Amino acid sequence: MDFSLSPEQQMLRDSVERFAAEHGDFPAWRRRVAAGEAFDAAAWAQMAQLGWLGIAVPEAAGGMGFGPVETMLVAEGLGRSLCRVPYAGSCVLAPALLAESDPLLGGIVAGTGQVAAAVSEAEGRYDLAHVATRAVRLGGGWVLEGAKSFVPDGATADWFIVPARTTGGVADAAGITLFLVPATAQGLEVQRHRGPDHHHHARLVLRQVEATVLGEVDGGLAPLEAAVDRAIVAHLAEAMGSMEALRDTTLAYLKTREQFGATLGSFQALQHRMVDMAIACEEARSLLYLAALQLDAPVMARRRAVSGAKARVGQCAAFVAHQAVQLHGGVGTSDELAVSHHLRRLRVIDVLYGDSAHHLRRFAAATDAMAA
Amino acid sequence: MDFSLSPEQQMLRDSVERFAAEHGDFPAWRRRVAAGEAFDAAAWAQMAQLGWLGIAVPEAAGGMGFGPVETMLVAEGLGRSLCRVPYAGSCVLAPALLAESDPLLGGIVAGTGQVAAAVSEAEGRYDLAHVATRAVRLGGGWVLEGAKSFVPDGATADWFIVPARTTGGVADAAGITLFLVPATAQGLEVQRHRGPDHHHHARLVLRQVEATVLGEVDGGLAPLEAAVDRAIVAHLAEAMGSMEALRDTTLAYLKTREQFGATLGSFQALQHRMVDMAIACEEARSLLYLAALQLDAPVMARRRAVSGAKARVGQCAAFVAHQAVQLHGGVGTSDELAVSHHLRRLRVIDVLYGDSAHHLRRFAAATDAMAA
Amino acid sequence: MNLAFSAAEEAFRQEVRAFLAANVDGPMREMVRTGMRPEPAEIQAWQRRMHAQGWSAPTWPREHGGTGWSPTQYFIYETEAARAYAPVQPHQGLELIGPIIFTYGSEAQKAKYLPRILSGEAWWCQGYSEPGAGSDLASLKTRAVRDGDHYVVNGQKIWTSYAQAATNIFCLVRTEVKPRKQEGISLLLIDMDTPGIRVRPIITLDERHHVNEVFFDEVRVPAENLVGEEGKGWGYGKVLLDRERGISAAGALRLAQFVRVVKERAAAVRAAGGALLAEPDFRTKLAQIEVEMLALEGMSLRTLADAEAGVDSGPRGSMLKIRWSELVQRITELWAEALGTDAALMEPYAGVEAADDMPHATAAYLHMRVTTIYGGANEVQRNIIARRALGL
Amino acid sequence: MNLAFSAAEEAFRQEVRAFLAANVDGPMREMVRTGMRPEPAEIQAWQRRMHAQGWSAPTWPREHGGTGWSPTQYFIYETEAARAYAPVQPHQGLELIGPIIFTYGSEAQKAKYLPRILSGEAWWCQGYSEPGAGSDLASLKTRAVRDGDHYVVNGQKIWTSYAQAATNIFCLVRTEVKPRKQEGISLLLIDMDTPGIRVRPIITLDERHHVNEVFFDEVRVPAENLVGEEGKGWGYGKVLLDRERGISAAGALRLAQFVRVVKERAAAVRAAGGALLAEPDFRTKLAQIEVEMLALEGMSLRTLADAEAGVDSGPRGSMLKIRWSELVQRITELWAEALGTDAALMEPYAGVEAADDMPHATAAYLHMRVTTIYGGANEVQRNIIARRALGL
Repeated sequence: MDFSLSPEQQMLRDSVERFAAEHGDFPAWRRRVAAGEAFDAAAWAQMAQLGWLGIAVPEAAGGMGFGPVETMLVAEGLGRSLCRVPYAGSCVLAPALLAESDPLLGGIVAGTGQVAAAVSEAEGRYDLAHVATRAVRLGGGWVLEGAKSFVPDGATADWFIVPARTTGGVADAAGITLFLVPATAQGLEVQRHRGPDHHHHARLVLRQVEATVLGEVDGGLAPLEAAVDRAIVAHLAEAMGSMEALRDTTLAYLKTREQFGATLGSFQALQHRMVDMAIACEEARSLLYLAALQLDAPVMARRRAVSGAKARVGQCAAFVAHQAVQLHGGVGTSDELAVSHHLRRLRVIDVLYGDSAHHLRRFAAATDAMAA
Repeated sequence: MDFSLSPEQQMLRDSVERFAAEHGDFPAWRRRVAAGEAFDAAAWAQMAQLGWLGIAVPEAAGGMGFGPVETMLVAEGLGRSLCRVPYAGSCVLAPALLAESDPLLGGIVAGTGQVAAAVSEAEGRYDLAHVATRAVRLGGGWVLEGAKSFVPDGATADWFIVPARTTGGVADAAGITLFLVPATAQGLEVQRHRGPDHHHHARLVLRQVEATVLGEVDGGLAPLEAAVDRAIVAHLAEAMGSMEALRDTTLAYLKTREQFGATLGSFQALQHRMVDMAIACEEARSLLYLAALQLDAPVMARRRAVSGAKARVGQCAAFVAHQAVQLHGGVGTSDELAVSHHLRRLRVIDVLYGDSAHHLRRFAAATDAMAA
Repeated sequence: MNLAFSAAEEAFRQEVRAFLAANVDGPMREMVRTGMRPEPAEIQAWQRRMHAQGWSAPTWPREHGGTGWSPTQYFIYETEAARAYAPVQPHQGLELIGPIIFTYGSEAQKAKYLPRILSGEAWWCQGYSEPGAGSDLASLKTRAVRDGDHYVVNGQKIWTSYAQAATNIFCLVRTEVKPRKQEGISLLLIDMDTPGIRVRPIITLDERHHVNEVFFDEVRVPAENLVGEEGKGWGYGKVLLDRERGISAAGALRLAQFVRVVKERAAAVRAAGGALLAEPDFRTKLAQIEVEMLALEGMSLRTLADAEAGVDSGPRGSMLKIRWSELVQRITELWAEALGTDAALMEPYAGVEAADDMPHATAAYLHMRVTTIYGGANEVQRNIIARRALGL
Repeated sequence: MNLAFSAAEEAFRQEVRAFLAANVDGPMREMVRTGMRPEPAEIQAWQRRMHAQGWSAPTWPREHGGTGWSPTQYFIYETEAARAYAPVQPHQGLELIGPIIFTYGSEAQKAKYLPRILSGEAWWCQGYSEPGAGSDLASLKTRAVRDGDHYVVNGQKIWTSYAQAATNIFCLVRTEVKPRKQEGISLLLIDMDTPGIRVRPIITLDERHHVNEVFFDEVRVPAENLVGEEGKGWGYGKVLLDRERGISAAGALRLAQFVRVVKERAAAVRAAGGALLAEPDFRTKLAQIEVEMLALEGMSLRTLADAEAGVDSGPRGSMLKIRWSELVQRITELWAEALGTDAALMEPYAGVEAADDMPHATAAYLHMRVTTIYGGANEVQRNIIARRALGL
C-alpha cells in the first residue's frame, strides 16, 4: 500500500502545477468567457503539445499509455485553474472505448478531434441502461433515431459516442450498442448550450442518422459503464483541484480581511468553519485515491469505490464551495472573483454522470452485492 | 389568531411552575430512582389533589373539562422537572377514549387507577393499524390472544387499552376494536422493564384474556389515532419542558464555567452552538402550539400538524440534548446531573407513538392528501 | 390560544383574493412562479396598481398614506399574494427609507418624498454597504463635508441594488470622525441625477445585474436633504427593527412558492420509471424541508401575534432571518437537484429553444447564496442573539 | 500509488486470522459484537493470550518487548481483529504510559513496569483530568511536595477509567507554581494501594461504572517514581502524538463492527411488511454513514502510509478523531433507531427475559456521546487544527 508518487509522476505534477499557475490568470479567463469562446483553445493546444491529451491513450496509438493516477494529476490542475477544456470526455472516456487501432485516437492525442459522450436521455435521469434511442440496420450499416438530453462539452465535439438500443426494452441492461456519429452527420441536430460553468454543452436530436458500431453489438453497457467510471474519477480530480483552490483562497482571505477591528480569521466560529472545509478536502482526496486506484478492480469493487467517491465528494464540494462564498461575504457572490465560478463548475460536476443521491444508491447496491 | 394565555391558563402555568420547582430537586429525584420507585407517587398524589389528573376529563365525570392548552401547560412542567408519572397515557390518551359515564374516569382523576395504552406490536413497528392480536367472541364476551411489544408506563398500570383485530387482515385499517383489560386479568402476562428514562414500561402477552369492548366493534382505529395524537402533543409539551431546562442550564453553565482563562460562554463557537439550541427550542415551541391548536381540526390537518411537530421536535430535542451534554463536557455524561437524564427521557419520547422518521412520512402523506 | 381568524379578517381575505385574481396577469404570475425576480419597471407597474387600489403601503400608518392594516391583515395579504404569485412591492422605498422619513424627516421631506414612494414614481436604493466594511457597516468611509448650504460627498458604496434604475439614493455618510465609529454618521437623501454620481454594474453569480457600485465624486447635496440631525444618522435605522419583525414573518410565507415549483418540476421528471416526486430519497428531502418550513410558519405566526399585541418578540426576528435563509437555500438546491442534467444548461445558443424552468432554477440556487450574507451575515445574527438575548 | 499488500503482508494476515479464529471464544465475540465493553479482567485475560503469542505490544519496538510490527502490519492486525470481534488490548498501559516509560523512564522503571504491562498483570489508569480543568488540562491543581526521598501528593483526579480495577496510576502533578501553567508539572507513577488514595465511582449516562474520581490525601510516593525530570512532565506526552496517528487510523476500523450489528438488527426488524433494512429512508441513512466511513478509511490508510514512510501527516490525526467520533455517534444513533420501541427498555424486572441487543444499543448510543468530549473535545481539536495547520 503506497500513496506516494513515482519520480515521473512527481515531474508530471510539477509540470501541471506550472500549467495551472499560467492558466489561472483569472482576468484573462473572464475575457475569454466574455468573448464567447466555447472552450480554452490555447490551453488545449498546449496540453496537446505536452502530450497530456494522450495520457490515457496507448503508446501504440501515439499516446503515453499512463494510468488513472497520471490522469488524476492532470485533471486536478484543470480544476485548480478552472481550465475549460473537454478533457474527461475526449481524453479519458473516449479512449477507454476506442480500439487501439481506431484512427480517432490520433485526433484525440493531437487535440484536433474532440469526442463527446451522449449517454443521457430525458426519461432516464442518471440511469445509463435507460436507452430509448433506437438503432436499426439499414443496408450494411445502422441508422439511429432518438434524442440525447445532455452531452458534456458537446458543443465543440467532432464526434459523439451514442448508445442506442439494438434489442430489448427501454431500461434493459442487455441490448445496448455503442455507436460513433460525426458531428456533421446528416439528420443530426446538435443543440448547443452554455452552462453555468461556462463550458459549452449540447443536446442531440437524431433523425435517421447513419452511425458506426463501436465495440460489440448488444454488449455496450458494461464497457460504457467502465469508461464512464474513468471519466467520473477524472472529474472528481478536477473537483478536488477546485475545492483546494477554494480552501486556499478562503484561508488567505480570512488571514487578510479585517472586520470589527480584527482579521476574519481571528473569529473562532469562522476558524472552525475553515477547519471543516479542510476536513472536507481531506475526505474528498482520500476517496479520490481509493476510486482512482480501484478503476481496474473487479466491477463491484470498482463501482463501490467510484460511486462512494462521487457521492461524498459531491457533498464535500458543495459544502466547501458554499462556505467559500459565505466566508468571502458579498464579494464571494460576484462574477468578478473565481470563487463563484468554482462553485458553478462544482455544481455542474455534481450532475455529470449522476448526482450525489444517485451514486449513494449505486454505492449501497454495490456494498450489498459485495456482502452477499 | 392568538397565542396568549387566558388569566386562568396563566394561573395554571404559575402553579405548574411552582410544582416543577418543588419537584425539580434533583438529588431527591435520584434517591427515589435508586430506591427502585417505579413512578413518582408523591408527585402523582399532589397532581391529583390539584385536579390536574382530570384536566382532560369532562366535568360531568369529575374532571376539569379543559383542552389541549391546559394539558400542554401541565406536561411542560413535568418535562422541566423530569417528573416520572404516567400522565400522557392515563390522563390524556385514556380519557379521549372512555365514555363520559365510564367509572374508570373516577380512578383516573383521583390517581388511584392508572390506564395505559398497549398499541405497539413487534411486527408493526410504529403502524397503529398493524394489529395481529386477535379478539374472538366467547359466550357474551370477548377473549384476546396475542402480544403487545411496548406499553409506555405500563409497569404500574391498573388497566390496559388493547387494540385487537376483530375482522380483516393484519395491517387493515378496518376491523380493529379497542378493549379494556384489567392488569389482574387471568391469562395476562405483564413483563415489566425499566427504561433508560427510569420510567417503568411493559410488554404484554395475552393468552385467552377476557376483555371488555371500548367504543365500536371494528371501528377502533380512528378514535385510537385521535387519542394517540392527543397523547403525542402532551409528550411533545413534556419534551419542550425538558429542552428548555437543558437550554437554560447549559446557558448558565457557559456563563460560569471557566476554561483557558475565560468563561466558556466567551468562545464564539460555543456561543453560536448555544444560539442554535435556542433556535431549536423556538422551532419546537412553535410546532407544539400549531399541533396543540389543531387537535380538533379535520383529520388530515390534525395529522399534518401533529406528525410535523413529532418529527421536527424529535430532531430539535436530539440536537438540544446532545449539545447540552457536549457543552457540559465530562460532567454532562455523568449520572449525577439532570442533563443526561433529560437526554434519556427525550430519547424515549422520540420513540413513543412513532419516531421522527415515521412521523416525517406521515406528515408527507398528510401534506399530499391535503393538496390533492 | 387559537389559530382562528375573525369574520372581519376572513372578509378581508376574500377582498384581497379578488383583487389579486383580477390584477396579477399571466406573464407576471409566470415570472414570479419560476423564481425570476421582475425588473424594476415591472415592480413599479405593480406598485401603481396597488396604489390605485389604495394599498400602496400595507405597513404604513394611515396618516402617511398607508393602509393602516393590522399585522394580521398584512399577514393575510402576504399569504394571498404568495398564493397568487403576486410580485413583492418596492422594498427600499416602502420598508427602508419611507418609515425613516415619516418618523425623523422634516415636513418638507415628507411632502416631497412620501407621495412619490407611494405612487411608485420614485425608485429608491440604499447606500449603506462599502467595500472593506462588509457586515461591519459602521466602519464606513464615505465623507460628507458641509460647504455653505450643501454637503459635498466623496466616496463609494457597494452592493447597491438596482442603482441602475433608481431615482434616489439614501446614504449613510461620515460627517465627522469620532472615536466611536457609530457616531459622526449622517443620513442624506440624494437624487441619482446629481452630477458626480457614477454607477458601475456588478454581475453576480446568477449572471444577473441587480447590484452595483456607486461612486461619489464631489457630489453636492442640498443641506435640506439631511434627515434629522447631523451625526445621528446611525440611530435612525432602529425604527426599522420593530417593523422588520412583522415583515420578515410575512416574508417567510414566500418560501411556499418555491416548494410548489419544486414539486411541479419533480412531478414532471422521470426517475426509475416513475416521477422523481415519488422517489423515496427525494420525497424525504422535500418532507424534511416542508416540516422545517412549518416550524418557520409557526415562528412567524407567533411573531405576528406578538406584533399585534405589542409584545416584544426578543430575538425571534434574527432567528427568522437565519432559518429563512437556510431554508430558501435548501429549497433552491433541491429545485436544481430536481433538474438533473438540465441544471448544467444555463443559456441556449441562438436558434435553440430554452427548456422550461431550467435557467431559473440554477439562477435561483446561485442567487440564494447571498441570503445568508446580506442584511447582516448569519454569523453576525448569531453574535447578536448570543449577546442581546442570551447575555453571552 | 497502489492499494496492494505485499505477499509477506498477506501471509501475515493469514497468520493473524488463524490466531484470532483459535483464540476469540464465543462469549467474548458476542460481547464485542453487541458493543458491550468487556470488563478489565476479561481484557487482561485477552492480553495474556496475546502475550503467550508474543503479540503483547503490537505498537512497541522489539527492544522493549514489542512485536516491532510495521504500521501496515498493525493495520492488518486491527482489520482482522475488528472482523473477528476480538477485544481491544489494555490501552492505558500499552499506548499511554508504556511508551513514555520506555522513552523517558529510568532503567529501573523500565525493568519494574514494562514486563507487567506486557504480561497483563498490571492495569494502569491515567491521572490527568481534574474537576474544573476539562479540556484545559494544564490548569491542573493536584500538588506534589518533595519531602526527603518521597513526594507527598494531595489533590483530586476525575474521569479516571477503571481506577476501580487498576494496580497503578500515572499522574500529572504540580511540583512548582510557574507563570506558564504548562511548566512545573511532573509525572509520577503511583501504586494504587498506596495509603491515602480513595476511589469514588462515577456512574455515566449509559448506567455503567467505568470512570471514577480519585482522591489523594497525603499520599507518599517514592521519589524514584518520578519519570524524567521534575517540572518537565507536561512535555513527555508529546511522544504519544506521533504514535497516536497510526493508532487512531487503526481505531477507525472498529466502526465497521457497529455497522454490521446495525445491519443485523435492521434485517430482523419488520417495517411496513418488509425488513427495516430494505426501507428506503433507513437505507439512505445507513449508506450515508457507510460512505463517510469509506472516506475515514481512506484517511486512515493515507495516515498509515505516511507513518510507514516516516512522513508527517499534518493535522490528519486530529481530523480522524473528529470524524471518527462524529460517525460512531451517528452509527449508534441509527442502531438505537433500528430498535424502535425496544430502545425504551433498558433493564427487565426480575423474572423477565431481556430482549436481544436492546440494552446494549441504547447504552452504546448513550456512551458514545463522550467520544466528542474526551481526548480533547472536538471543539478543542478544531482550535488546534486552526492554529497549527491553518495558521489562524
